[in-house]
Amino acid sequence: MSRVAIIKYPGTNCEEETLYAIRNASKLDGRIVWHSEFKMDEWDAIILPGGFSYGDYGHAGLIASWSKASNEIEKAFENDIPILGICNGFQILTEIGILPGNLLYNESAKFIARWIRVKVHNPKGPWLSLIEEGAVLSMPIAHAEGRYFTDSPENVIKKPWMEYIENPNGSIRSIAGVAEKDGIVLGLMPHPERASFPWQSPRGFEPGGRKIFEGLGVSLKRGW
Amino acid sequence: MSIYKILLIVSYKASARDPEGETIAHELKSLGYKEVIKVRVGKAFFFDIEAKDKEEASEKIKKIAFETKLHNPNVHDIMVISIV
Amino acid sequence: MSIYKILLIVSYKASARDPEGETIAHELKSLGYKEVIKVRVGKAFFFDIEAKDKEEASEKIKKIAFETKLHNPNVHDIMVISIV
Amino acid sequence: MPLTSFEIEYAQKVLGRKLTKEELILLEAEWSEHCSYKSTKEHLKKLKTIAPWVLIGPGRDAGAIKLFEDVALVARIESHNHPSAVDPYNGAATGVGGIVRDVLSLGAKPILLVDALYMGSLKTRHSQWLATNIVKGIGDYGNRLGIPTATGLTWFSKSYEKQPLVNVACIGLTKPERILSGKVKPGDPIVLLGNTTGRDGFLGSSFASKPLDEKDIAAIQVGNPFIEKLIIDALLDAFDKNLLSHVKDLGGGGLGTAIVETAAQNKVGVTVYLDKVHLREPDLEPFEILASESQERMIVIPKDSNRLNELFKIFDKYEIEYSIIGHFSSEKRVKMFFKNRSVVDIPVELAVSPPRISRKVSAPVSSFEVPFPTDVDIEKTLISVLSSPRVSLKKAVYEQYDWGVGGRTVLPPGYGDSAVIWLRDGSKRGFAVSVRGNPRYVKLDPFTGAALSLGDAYRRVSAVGAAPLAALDNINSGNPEKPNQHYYTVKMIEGLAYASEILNLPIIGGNVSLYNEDEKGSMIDPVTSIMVIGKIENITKALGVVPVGDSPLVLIGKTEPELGGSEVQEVILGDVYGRPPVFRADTEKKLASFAKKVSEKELAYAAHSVSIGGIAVTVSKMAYWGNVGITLNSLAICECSPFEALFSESQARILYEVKPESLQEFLSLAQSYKLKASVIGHTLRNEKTIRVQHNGKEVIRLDLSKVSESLEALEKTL
Ligand SMILES: Nc1ncnc2c1ncn2[C@@H]1O[C@H](COP(=O)(O)OP(=O)(O)O)[C@@H](O)[C@H]1O
Ligand SMILES: [Mg+2]
Repeated sequence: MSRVAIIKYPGTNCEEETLYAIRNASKLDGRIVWHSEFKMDEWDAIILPGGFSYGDYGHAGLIASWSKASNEIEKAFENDIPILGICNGFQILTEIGILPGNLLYNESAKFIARWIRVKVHNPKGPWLSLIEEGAVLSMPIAHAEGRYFTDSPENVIKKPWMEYIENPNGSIRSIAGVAEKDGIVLGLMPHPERASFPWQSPRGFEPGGRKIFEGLGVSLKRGW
Repeated sequence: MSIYKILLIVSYKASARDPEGETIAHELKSLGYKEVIKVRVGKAFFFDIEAKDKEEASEKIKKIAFETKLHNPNVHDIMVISIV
Repeated sequence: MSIYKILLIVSYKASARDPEGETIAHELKSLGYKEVIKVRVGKAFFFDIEAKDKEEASEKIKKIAFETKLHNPNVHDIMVISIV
Repeated sequence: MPLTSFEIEYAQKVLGRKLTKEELILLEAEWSEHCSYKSTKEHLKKLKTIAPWVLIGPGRDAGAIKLFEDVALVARIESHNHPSAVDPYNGAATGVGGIVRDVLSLGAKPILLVDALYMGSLKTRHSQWLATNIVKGIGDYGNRLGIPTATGLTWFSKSYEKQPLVNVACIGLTKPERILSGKVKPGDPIVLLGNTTGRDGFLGSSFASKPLDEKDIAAIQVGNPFIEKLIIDALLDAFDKNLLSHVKDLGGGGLGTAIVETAAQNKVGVTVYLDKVHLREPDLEPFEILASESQERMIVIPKDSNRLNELFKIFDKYEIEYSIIGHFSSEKRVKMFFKNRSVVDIPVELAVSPPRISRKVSAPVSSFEVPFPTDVDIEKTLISVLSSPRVSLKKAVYEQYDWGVGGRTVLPPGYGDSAVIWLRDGSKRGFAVSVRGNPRYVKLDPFTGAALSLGDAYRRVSAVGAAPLAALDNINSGNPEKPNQHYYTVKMIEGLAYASEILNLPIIGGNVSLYNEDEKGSMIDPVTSIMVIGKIENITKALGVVPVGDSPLVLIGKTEPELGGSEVQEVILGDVYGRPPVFRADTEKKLASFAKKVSEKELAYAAHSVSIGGIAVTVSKMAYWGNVGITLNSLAICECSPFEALFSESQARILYEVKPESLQEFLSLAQSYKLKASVIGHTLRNEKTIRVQHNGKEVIRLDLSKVSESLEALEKTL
């Protein structure tokens, strides 16, 4: 069975529910791997989960990006291994530099946790393989540093990306998620692992993250 | 070698905007502090660092900040001040 | 009246801990930056403020910071620097 | 608070010699109100604490119940009132840190945080500053730990302008057989784990036991959630490997208290070498080491000293500091050494037995009725009530909390009367939690006020479909040395004892915070926060507050014109008078069983317990969340004036949006429980207004947009 690594840094806190979604929604084998022990060639896909790492001291994702796991993640990137960065994982991927742009303090300068909706554009790659162009997914966000910024948003939106229906944090072009390598690498601020089972979403929202995990499961078996 | 105190300040570039600074400026004005024209916020790092002299200390901090991405030139401005 | 640039830095008193600074210092050292002895972190506010002169500008900032509780005197030290 | 001369003399007489400085400090912490409960112990005995499903009642660092055959739920509540007044950000944050460590100390994995906040009017800079920083402090700390804060209570009142009340609770899970025994035996080594010990937070506990003095800044502690998270992860690894027999938080009183309490509970002695403690400042004096309240520290006692290396390997992986600082002994004395010098040598028994004191109580003159002005405009009143910060949605608070981390949250804040939490263990099982407190009811009648809060939380847990199993209480009140203040403490405890007995709800833990006075020595409004926990077999059937529309609204329970202590009274008159609503235990009990059946049989779309602001607020919030219109018939609520019908705070009521096709079944179910059920109106999908009829006359017609705007008013001030 394909194996998915979920990388844990000191202070990481969304690894368990992510593992639960990998096992029960993707139906894949997954493991939580301590950052300093992570070797890319043992895995078929890699997830950098959400939460915080190193308390997000300095700024979110900064200290985690100093880990030697970053070298392995860069190698995985070169080798076209699917990588998903959720929230803090997205922040770390931008700090490492394999996803473009940066995640700055929310416009409100406060942490925001709420259910939101995103629209998916140009879906491609293993993570978005089951999602149609223009599909709207609901998921919760929970972040203080989620305001996406880049000098050239026009480059981001040529590729697979996600757009907030209602911009919660001041992100440029309402960008909620970005991708590289035709969607093999995806980073997003909303939390799909908290929206993978029907009872995780209150009335008015659907578990919009499930398709991302199911997509990975299908893709790793059949290709994408 | 002795120990120098260097202050590094990291703030957002104008293109990235500084909503928190804008909010504070706005609030201060509405509280009646009309003399406040503008506010920008940033993060301050006070370093105690070993170096030959003040200049080397500052250079070292700039180098560390750049290499470790304590600031990201795409979005951050920095300021380095040597303190006595 | 002209406009002065004043930098206000709010950080924990020396007697208090600074988890953020301690963590950054520790991680920088394990990255190999042995010359880093200590890091303390604070929040920086750059003000553009109208005043008669530099001294008045600094005084005004201290007053505003105190009155609007930009810092908590029970736990924070402040530093006011006039910038050119 | 320094020991009284009577207490010092008592100790010296027992010892037959003068106390050393270190002994004095140790006793000062141990005998403080915070650690010894000397003013309340005799009263707390009255609480019901036993039930077949209670695994651990009050006494240890946390309580525990058997939630399911294979699941133990561990819980604890605590206040951080005094620190939060001086440093709201860190005071609140370190409150979270402490409560999480308490839950760890039973060997459980912390998975939920709950907070009850009583803060100022938000009309002064100071109260805004306190509120903003308290909320940020809780958020920043809890969010970094990855423990969701998924329900809470937020109250605002002038009384808390300078002295807020910050109560935080934590819930954890483990297996019943994995709960740490807490047993230690002579020879067991004591390992101190976590942060270095420093001068920060010196004697915070005795600081919490006296009236607030802003100059007491030695007690300022900056929380470090990152270290705490590492401690959590490391201890969970150690629990998995079965390496530990006892773990204890270093809370109030620091190292000295934690060690003495462990020794006392196990009836053993203890020897500690204070110079072995890993320090922040090398020049700390022994008395400072033993009483420092530096945060994020715990003592851990290995189950098997031959496996210490395994334990230390875990701590090394997470880069957490530790030191072996001593051991337990068979001679029942507390002995402490510093650089080979004996600094403490007293019987364990003495350390935990302050001389008995007896506090007096005296009842205040009871409050009189003040009639409402008769010319109030009911629609304007509704808007004022909806705009009251106490009634608001509280998004400004809970959206700063990561209520969803863990992926277990089924009903997030706002969406249900309680947080509903899924075990995420392959089953659909879960539990519900609600916390309540009402300073207004307590002010008018502390006995009933405390009972009503228990009833309120019990009902909210039932409304989502859970079976209430246990409660925890946090008493916040005044100076026990002043009889007219101590009266409230004693009466609240008695009210709780009564209500917990009659609702058959064991109290498995609690906390008492006294000396909540303002600068002038007047008591701030006392209150008891109550957290109730219930179990749910199938979380997919949990009932939230969000209606679907085009369905009947059925009110269960009886509405009487009870306006004493109500929200509308405070909004109109600026204060409260008269008597609080009656505590209707019998109806509450029937209602709880009924509510569980309704959710099991899936007869309703939504349920919302009626609480402050009455039916008016209940329907407005339902309309808001469902984005539906609502029509109400006032006389169906109660044969009284529309004002009373809408704003009465009669207890033991739940408003349901019933599935139209299930209405008959729903009504007969209510009848079988002998509960009053009234169809009071309808939800409307296509009409976005709230309309109220009285005797064929429309007394309220309010646009949903106006309702939303009023309910969201807090968002702009906080
Ligand atoms: N301090 C807090 N922390 C977390 N959640 C809170 C807090 N205060 C209020 N809430 C949540 O906000 C919602 C509204 O609170 P409240 O007005 O007390 O209840 P309701 O509207 O259900 O009668 C509830 O879901 C409650 O749990
Ligand atoms: Mg504690």
